[in-house]
This record gives sequence, C-alpha cells and structure tokens, in this order.
Amino acid sequence: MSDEHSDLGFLRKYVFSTDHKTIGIQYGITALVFLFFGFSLMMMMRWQLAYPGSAIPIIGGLLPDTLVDRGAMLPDFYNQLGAMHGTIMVFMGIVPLAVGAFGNYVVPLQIGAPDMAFPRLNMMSYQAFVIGGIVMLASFFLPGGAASSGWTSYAPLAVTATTGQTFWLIGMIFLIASSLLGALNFIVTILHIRAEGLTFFRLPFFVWSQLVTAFLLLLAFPPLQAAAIFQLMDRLAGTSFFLPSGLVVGGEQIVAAGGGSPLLWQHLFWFLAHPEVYVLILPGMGIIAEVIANNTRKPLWGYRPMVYSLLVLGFLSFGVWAHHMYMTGMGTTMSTFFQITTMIISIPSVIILTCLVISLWGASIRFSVAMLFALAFLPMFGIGGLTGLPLGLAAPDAHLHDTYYVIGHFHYVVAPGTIFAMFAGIYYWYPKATGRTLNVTLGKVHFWLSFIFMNGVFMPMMFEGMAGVSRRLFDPTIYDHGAAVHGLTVMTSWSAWCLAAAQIPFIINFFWSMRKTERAEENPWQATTLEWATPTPPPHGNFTETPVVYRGPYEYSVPGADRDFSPQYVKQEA
Amino acid sequence: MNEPEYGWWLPPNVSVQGDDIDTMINVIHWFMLALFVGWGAFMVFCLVRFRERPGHVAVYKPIKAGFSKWLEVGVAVAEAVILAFFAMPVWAKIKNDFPTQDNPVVIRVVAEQFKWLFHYPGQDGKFGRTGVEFYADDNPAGLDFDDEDGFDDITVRGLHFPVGRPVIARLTAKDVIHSFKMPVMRITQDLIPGMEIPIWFEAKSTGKFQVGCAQLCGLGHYEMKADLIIESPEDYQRWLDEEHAALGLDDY
Amino acid sequence: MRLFLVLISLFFLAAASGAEDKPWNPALGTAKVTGSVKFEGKAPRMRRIDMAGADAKCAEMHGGERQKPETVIINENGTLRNVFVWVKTGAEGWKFPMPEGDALLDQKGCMYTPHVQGMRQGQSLSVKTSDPTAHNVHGFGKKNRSFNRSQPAGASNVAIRMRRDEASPPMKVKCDIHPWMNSFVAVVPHPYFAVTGPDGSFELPNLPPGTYTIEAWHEKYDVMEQTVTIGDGETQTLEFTYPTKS
Amino acid sequence: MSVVIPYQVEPHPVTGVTSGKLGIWLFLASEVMLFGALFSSYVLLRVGAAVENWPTGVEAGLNVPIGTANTLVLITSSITMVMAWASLKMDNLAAFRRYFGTTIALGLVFLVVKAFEYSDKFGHHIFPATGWPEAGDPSVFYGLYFTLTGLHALHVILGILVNLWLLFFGVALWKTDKERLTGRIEIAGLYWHFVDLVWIFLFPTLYLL
Repeated sequence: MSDEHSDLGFLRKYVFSTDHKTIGIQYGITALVFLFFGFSLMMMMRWQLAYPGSAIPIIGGLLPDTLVDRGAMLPDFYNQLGAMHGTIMVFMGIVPLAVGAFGNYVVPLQIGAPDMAFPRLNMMSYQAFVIGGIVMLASFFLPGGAASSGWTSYAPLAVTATTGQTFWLIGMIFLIASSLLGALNFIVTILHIRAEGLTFFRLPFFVWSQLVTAFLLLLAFPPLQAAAIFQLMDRLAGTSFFLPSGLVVGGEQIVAAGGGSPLLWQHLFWFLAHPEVYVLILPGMGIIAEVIANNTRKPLWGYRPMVYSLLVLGFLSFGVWAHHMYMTGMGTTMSTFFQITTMIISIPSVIILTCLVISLWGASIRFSVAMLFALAFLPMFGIGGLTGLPLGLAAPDAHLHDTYYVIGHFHYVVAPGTIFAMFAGIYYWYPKATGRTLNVTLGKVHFWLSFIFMNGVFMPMMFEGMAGVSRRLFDPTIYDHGAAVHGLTVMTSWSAWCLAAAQIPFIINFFWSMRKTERAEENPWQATTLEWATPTPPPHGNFTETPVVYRGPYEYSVPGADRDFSPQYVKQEA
Repeated sequence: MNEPEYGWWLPPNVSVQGDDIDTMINVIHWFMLALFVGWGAFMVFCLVRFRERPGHVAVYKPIKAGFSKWLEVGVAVAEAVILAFFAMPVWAKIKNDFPTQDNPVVIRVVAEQFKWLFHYPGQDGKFGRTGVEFYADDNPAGLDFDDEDGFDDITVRGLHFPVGRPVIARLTAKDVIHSFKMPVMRITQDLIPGMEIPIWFEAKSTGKFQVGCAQLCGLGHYEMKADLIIESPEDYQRWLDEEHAALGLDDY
Repeated sequence: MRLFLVLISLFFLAAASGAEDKPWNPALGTAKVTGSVKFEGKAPRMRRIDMAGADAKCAEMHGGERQKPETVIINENGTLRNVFVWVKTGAEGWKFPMPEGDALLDQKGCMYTPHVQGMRQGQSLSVKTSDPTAHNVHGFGKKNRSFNRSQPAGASNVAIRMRRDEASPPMKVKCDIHPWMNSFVAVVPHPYFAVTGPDGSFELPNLPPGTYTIEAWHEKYDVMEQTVTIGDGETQTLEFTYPTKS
Repeated sequence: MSVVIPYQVEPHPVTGVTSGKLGIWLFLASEVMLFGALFSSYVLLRVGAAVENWPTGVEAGLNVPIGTANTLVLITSSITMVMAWASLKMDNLAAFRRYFGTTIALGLVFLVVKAFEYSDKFGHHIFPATGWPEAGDPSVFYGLYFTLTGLHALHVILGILVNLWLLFFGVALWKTDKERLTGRIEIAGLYWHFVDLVWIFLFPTLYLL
C-alpha cells in the first residue's frame, strides 16, 4: 500500500506531498517557526516598554536607522511590530498550528480515514498559507516597513498607511484562501470518511471541535475577504469605501471622492474576528478534552452537553461581533442586543469548562506532561473567560476598552489557553508522529517555567488595564497613570524574556527526542481513540486494515474489562 | 488642586457617572473571584484526592453532579442580574440622559494626528461656523474667519471645564479614528471622521489630569495627550476671561 | 507612426540636451534681478498657537508665550515675508557647482526654522532637533519621495537627499506630533532663488543676461509670475503684490 | 495514488452526494457569505448616503438594455450547462462537447460585453474612484459598481478557465471513468449556476434600483 509512495522523489514526498500527515507536519513546523518569530517581535516591543528610549541590546545595533535611533526603537517601528505580532500570532501561528497541523494530522486518524477527502486541495491550502506568510514577512523589507495599523487595520488609518498595508491585505487574501480550502476539506472529510460504526456521538471531542471550527472558518472568513478587497480598492484604485467625505490628513484635504463609512470596516472585520476567537480556542479545547480523558482514565463527564455547547458556541459566535464596538458611539438598542448575546455566549463556555473540571472527579489522574499542560489550561482559560465579562458589558467597558485589561484578557485565552493546549497536543501526539516519546524531565521543566512566566506576563496587564493604561502606546509612561504602574510593565517584560528562555528545554527536547534509538510503544498512553490503531508512525494510507468502531471514544476503566481502557477499534474486551 | 494618586487598581474617580461604573467593575470582580476560587478549590481537591497511586482506580460511572447544573444556572442568573440591574441602566444613563437644564458647558472636540483641540464658543455662547474646507495648519479648528460668531471662539489644546456643571462634548475627527479617553472620568468614546458624536459628563471634584487617545491613530498615537483641568467655577471663569483677553482679535 | 517618430526624436532631443549641460562659467553671471513683495489689503485672522495644553515642553521653550503662526507675516514696511522667489525658466542648460554641506531645517520650540527655504536638487535636507520633546519629520513629496522619520529628543540629524526638483509648489514638511508645525522646502535645479525676509526684499544675483520667468510663491496666496529681460551687467527691479485674489 | 479515498464517485449513503459535490456546496456557502458581505456593505453604504446622492443605474449612465442582454446571455449559458451535463448522462459525448462549448462561448460573450461597458465608462472618465455626484457629498456608487462587477467577472473568468480545461483535457476521463467525468461536469455546473445567480442579484441592484 505504501510502497508506491516511498518511491516518490524527495520533492513529492516532503515538499509537494498530498499525504495529510506530511502536510500536518509541514503546517506544524512552519507555524511553530512563525509563532517563535511573532514572539520575538513582541520581545523587542517589551524592551521599549520597560526601558523607553534606551537602546535595544544587541539587536538594536543591527537595525537600520529608519527603524531605530542609535539602537533605540522609533514609534513607527513599534507600531509595525505591534501590528505584525498580532497578525503573525493569530493568522500565521495559532490557526495553522491548531487547525492546519493538529487538524490535518489527527482528524483523519481519529476517524479512521486513509487521508483527507481532497488530498490535493489540502496541499494547495498549505501552499497558499506559505505564500501568504512570505508576502507578510516580505513587507518588513519595504521602504515604509510593514503594516503598522494594528492587526485590526482600522480604516481610514490603514487606507492612508504605507505600502506595508497593501502587502498585509494581499497576504491576508492568501491566508484566507488557505483557511477556506482547509475548512472545506475538513468538513467533507469528517462528514464523509468516517470509519464504519463511528457515529457522530462516538466522535472524539477533538474531531467535533475541528468540525465546528471548520464551519466557522468557512463562513466567517469570506466577509473579511470582502473587507480586504474593499480596502485594497481604496488603497490602489482610489475608491473611498471606508473614507468619508472631507478627510483632512496632515492639514491637506485628501484626494478621494468620499462617501464611505469607516465603521463598515469594523463591522466586516469583527464579523470575522469574533468567530476567529473561537477558531483559536475550540481546537485547543478539543485537545484538552482528549488529554484529560486519557489521563483521568475515565470517560469525559458530560460528553454530550459539551458537544451541544460547542455547536451553540459556533452558532452564537456570529451574533456578538459588535461588542468590540461599544465605544464607537452605537445606540443603546444595539448595545443592549450585543450585551445580551455576549452574556448568553458565555454560558456554553462555562458548561464546557465545568464538564472538564468535573471529569477529574473519581479519576485516577496521571500527571504526564501533556496532562500538566491540560490542567493548567483550565484555570488559565478560566481567567481569560471571566475577564471577558466586564469587557462584554458596555458600562465597565467605558473604562476598560482598549486598555491592557483587554490585552490581558485575550492573551489569557490564547497564550496560556490555546498555546498550552498546543503544547499538550505536541506532548501527547509526538509519539504517534515520530515513534519516540518526549523526555519527561525536560517536559516538566518546560511546563513549570512556562506556567510561572505566562502568569508573570499577563497578570500584571490586568492591573495596568485597571489603572487605565491604553494599549498600543509606544511609551505609556507619558501618562501619569502609566508611569504609576511602570513597575508592572518591567515585570511583564522580564517575564516575557524568561518565558522565551523557558522554551529552550522544549526545543532541545523536540529535536533530541527525535533521534532517540529507543522506540515508543504503539499505544504509549493506553488510549482508546482510533489514531492509536495505526502503525507508528502511520504509513501512507494510515491503516493496515480497515478499522471498525464498536464504542464511544472514551471508554476507560470499564467495569469488568481486563484493562483500564477499551479502544474504539477492538471488538470485544474479554 | 491636589496631585492625583494613581495605583494598581482603578485610578481616582472624579466623575459623577464613574461611581456606578466603579461599583460594577468591583462587583463583577468579586463575582469572578468567587467563581474562580470555587472552581480552583474543587480542582485542587480533585488533583490531590484522585491522583494516580497504587490501589486507586478510576470510576467509570459518571457522578450525578446536580450541583454543576445549579452552578451554571447560578452563573446565568448572576449575569442576567448584572446585565439587567447594573449594566443596562448605567449605560443608558450615560448614553441617553443628556442634561437639558443646569446650563451645560458645550464644547467641540476636534481630534487630529496627533493632538487634541478644544473649541469653546466664547463669550457670545455661539460657535462660529466651521467646515472641513477651512481646516489648515494655522486653523486647526476649521473656523470660518468671516463669521462673526467665531471671532471670540476659544481654540486651545488643553481641556478645561468647571466642577459640578455638566459638560456636553461634540466629538469629531479630521483624519482617522481616534478615541477620547479620560481615565479619571471613566470616559472612552471613539471619534469617527465624518461623524459628530455627542457625549456628556460631569465632574465632582477638581484636579489636573490627562486626556489620552485610546485608538491607534498612527506613529504619534502615544504622544496624543492633552491637559485635563477641572476647576472651580470661579477659576474656570477666570480662565475663560484670560483666554478671551489673550485672543488678540486685532493681531495682524 | 508619425506620432511615435516625433516622440522618439523628442526623447533623443531631451536626452541630448540633458547631456549637453555646460559647466557653469562664473564670468557670465553679471546680471541681477532684485525686488520686493508688497502686501496690500487686510491681513487674515489667525489664532495664536496654544502649545501648553498639548505639550508643556514646547510652551516652556517660549517662556509660556503663545506664538503667532508663520503663515502670513506682514513686515512693518508693508511687505510680505516668507515668499519664495525663483527663476522658473531661462536658467536651464548649465551645470552649476553644488553648495557645500546640507540645507538645514531646525526644530526649535516646536516650530520650524526657517519656515520657508530653498535648496538645490541633489543636496540633502538635514533636519535637526533642538527640542527636549519628540518630533517626527514628515515630508509630503509630490515629485521627491515622501518621508516620515521619528526624532526623539536629542536624536541625531535626519538627512534626506532630494533627487528631483520640486519648487512649485515646494515640498511641505510637517511634524505629525505637533500639528501646528509646518515648513516648506523648495528644491531647485539651479542657484537662483531667494526667500523674502523682514524687509520683504529679494535678490537673484549672478544671472547670465537673458530672458527669465520669475515666479513668486506664498503658502497661502499661491503663485505669481513675471517675465524679465536683462542685459549684460544690468540690474532689473521687480515688484510683486499680494494677495492675488481678495 | 494507491490510497483509495471513498465517496469520490459513489454518493455517501447519509448525505446522498459525492465528496466533490458536498465540497462544492460548502464552497458555494462560503461564496454566499462573500457576496452576502458585499451586498450588506452595499446596503450599509447606500443607507448611509443621502438619497439624492445615490444614483439609479440609469442616472449613473449604466446601459440597462445591454445589461439585460448580458443577463440573458448568462441565463442561456446556464441552460446549455445543464444540457451538457444531461448529454453526458445520456451517453452522448458529441452533444456534450457542443453544449459545453456553447456555455464557454456565452461566458466569453458576457465578458466581452462587460469589457465594452467598462471601456465606455473609462471613455467618459468614470473610474472606480469617481464619486457620484462629483461635487458635494458624493456616494461610492461607481466604486461599488466596478468592485462588484469586477469580482463577478473574475468568477466568470475562473469558471471559463476550469471549463476550458474540462473541455480539452478533463474530458479524457470519458474513456476510463464516465461517471466521474459526469460528476465533475455537474460540479462545474453548480459553480456556473452560482455565478449566474450572483449576476441575477447584481444586475437589478446596480442597474435598476
């Protein structure tokens, strides 16, 4: 079955592969590189915030004097870094890692499929992602630098910005195309190519999360594409979709007909970007559910309510976008509507989180590295979710809007939230992909340091936000209330640099473990789901014999069984 | 005027609307803390009680956790209460209840890259005619200098208003979206070019603070701040008189 | 096809004429145009600049006194300051020696000094900051490339080379951080330009005899033109009167 | 490819369609969101503009008869598309080639007419950046006109390219797997009908309202 494939040349096998596992690994490596790059941008910003106006050590001397003045960062460079940090992390880091990498690698295995429904489309999706990424990175080398209008690219600022913004838009169009192709592929694969006996309520929660995510991507991204097309037209063809009449920039009337609406961009953008938040978190929740079920050695508590919550989340996420826009001057009718939907959407998240916590009751908890990350996810995501509460209500938002509180809030959701889930997934599935287990000691060092410093980075932000410090400020100490919390800023910066150092054990572990001679067992975690029914690493076509599914995904510690796990694919436990 | 003290929690509040907002923020945070501690305690208990150890096995049968349902219902009810009894009335008051009596101070706020401009109607109480066609580097308020109503208008780059008197501010932006933020007044409001958005506020004590921009507006965004001076009515009147005297209508 | 031929020959002509720029012979520069720019009518209303509310460091540089905008400055003798006067046509075909050093633009007390200046094509504009606050230099080039560079307090000079001529209208240079700060820099391919000062006069010396179009430009009142023919060793006097339109 | 992926030719028992068909339906769903967003923007911009500043198609100089003719061209091409697919179903390759070729030709006719309309606009110095009316507080009608029809034309071009490939290269599949080819034509047809449908919404929105 796999013999033909092994005859393929290097290019076909590793670069232009149509095998979902190869594509998954390509996505994973690329996304991890982008994540680290995006993180590095932020570390430079942290220097400016902690020590405003002083030269950045080492790197400062290497940068051209359009970006730095005697090694110290200039404000437009800071804005470029801010915009690109957000864009890279969200669109080129987490989404490709959560959906492109884990989705591609794990979903077909977990549903007993030989590959994705459209392998070639899958390859094209990755290629579009790479092209988009290259366009984005190339923009740093433009004369005016990269996009500098924030990852939200609000018009009219973005329309009047330098060429970097055009690259940003073109890059986004590629990234969107990539996501659309991927999402379509996932839906068809999950709906059509499940193994015999794998009914919907026998699907692992991770597959459910990927299915809902794919629908979100499929339906939420096109409006952003429309918005990007409009903004490109504004920038290149001189239209004024987002420019009202009579704009005066730099004391001069700008040359545009006018008649557009700056708020139109925000509506189109947030119509995507709120579901996008769920795109970032749902695959993470899926991984956490897998890891928790496996390491508690018992079925997930409340699997069905969790699935229903997931569906409700996906559905409602299209109706909350304007809670990002309370401060644009919308009327109270509209803000009331969006406050209510925002409160409603918090309920399913509460349900999922509660189910995961209650799953610990009556368990026999194995503290593997993956499990540590999964356990840390729960309170961290909890903080992220809870701090969303004051932001979802218009009146407290009047104080907290666009402050560091917002930054703290969504970073708690995506950094110690999703990224911890990604780490859990890497520690959990690494043996599947490589046939080796990651070193446990290095893993635990990685976990504890990451856990401490993650909180060291994001907890101070909550207090800075409370004090009223606005985000995206090149130098917050200009304001009295910013100067008062400068100590917290310094703490955040040092935590961020330590957090970077804490990733070194992981990187060493990742490459060193791959070369270990000692092979992992076929099913090292004694897991029940289908991916462990394949040889390790799985060959082209995945399964040596067509799998048949006999039971639900998390049949652990079944009374009367001779082992504490009953795999989905084994017909009869003695 | 005493120096305001800033710390790690909410900045001092000098606005009459701010108390409601502060109460809400504090109530919500107590609620969050209670939930988090409850959740956390349960979780830590589970981690210790149900850790893997020889002789301990997991229970297949799910527990009947009726309390989770109650917890979820409780959260929903709490959110509904916060929404219906705090969030919506407070917000409606801030957004809709514009002061009609009490002789409000009316000002025009013009945002441009990267400074604020405050436009007062002057002694005649009437704003001069303004228009986008008049904006120039030496006419940041866009005043039509042929209109006599505008002769005594005051255009300054620091915000002054008296304590105990409502202020109606009409916000507009010239170039890109800015956001008018006064942390001590608990006010944030975006300024959208092409629109004029009215807001109102009232201070309950005097002091010298800062106005900032809370929406990324370009490379000088961080520098976009202005003085915020809340004075006694007498000091305010004195300031107005000084500004009027300094107008130098006969210059040039 | 004919049009194409004409275009081709024009192109070669242009290329040839460009190549034929003769080195300038100082002995030829015997003629001179002088004059002044009068102002008639009522001065426009303008508001003094309030720097204190926005950036106290700026105001301190002026001892707290509010400054007048430099848009329209009428001298005591009834002349207009900050008018840029230059030879628009007639001075082509020479390769003039370049002045040494850069054209200098200083940021002092959150104002630009000078407010209007001329410089040579190919020369660099060196922007200096003497202020204890951050500035950014934003040039709005129509022919030259636009630039936007930040200058924190105490930063070293920013130098921008002007590759193309851009004299009418001159390039506007602004500070975005302090929106009242503006300045105009005219980039001229030859040395015949002047800016009117406190006496409202200008002088264009060392011209070779010939016929010239002299243009005056003012930031608010726009351009005016006069043609003048001067012989060897002669001096012609011109007078411009602003405003052009009431 | 040695890996056999099921439901490429035979329909899935639960959904009742092949994977390809399910895929194209999902793709069209995302396209609906794209054009939905564009139309919503149209509504938002139009509501935001003063009534007298938003031209009807005629006021803006759009040629309704030509637009109508072009609509008919597209509708006809949809019909021939169905005929092409039906011919394959009836095992008639020659008829398929005829009908399918006609579909492509009609698509090209549509584009040529569109190109003439564009060049007429450019000839009158009307560009995407032009406001309507030119003075005062103009609306972005022309911007929307060019962006929406341009995006639609891009979809037509994409459809024509795919169809050309199917007509000259894809058709080789007829010898080995008739059913698969029929399936592909059906998918191309679904896309083509969608493009047609978009125009049927675009035409009255821009030309008549």
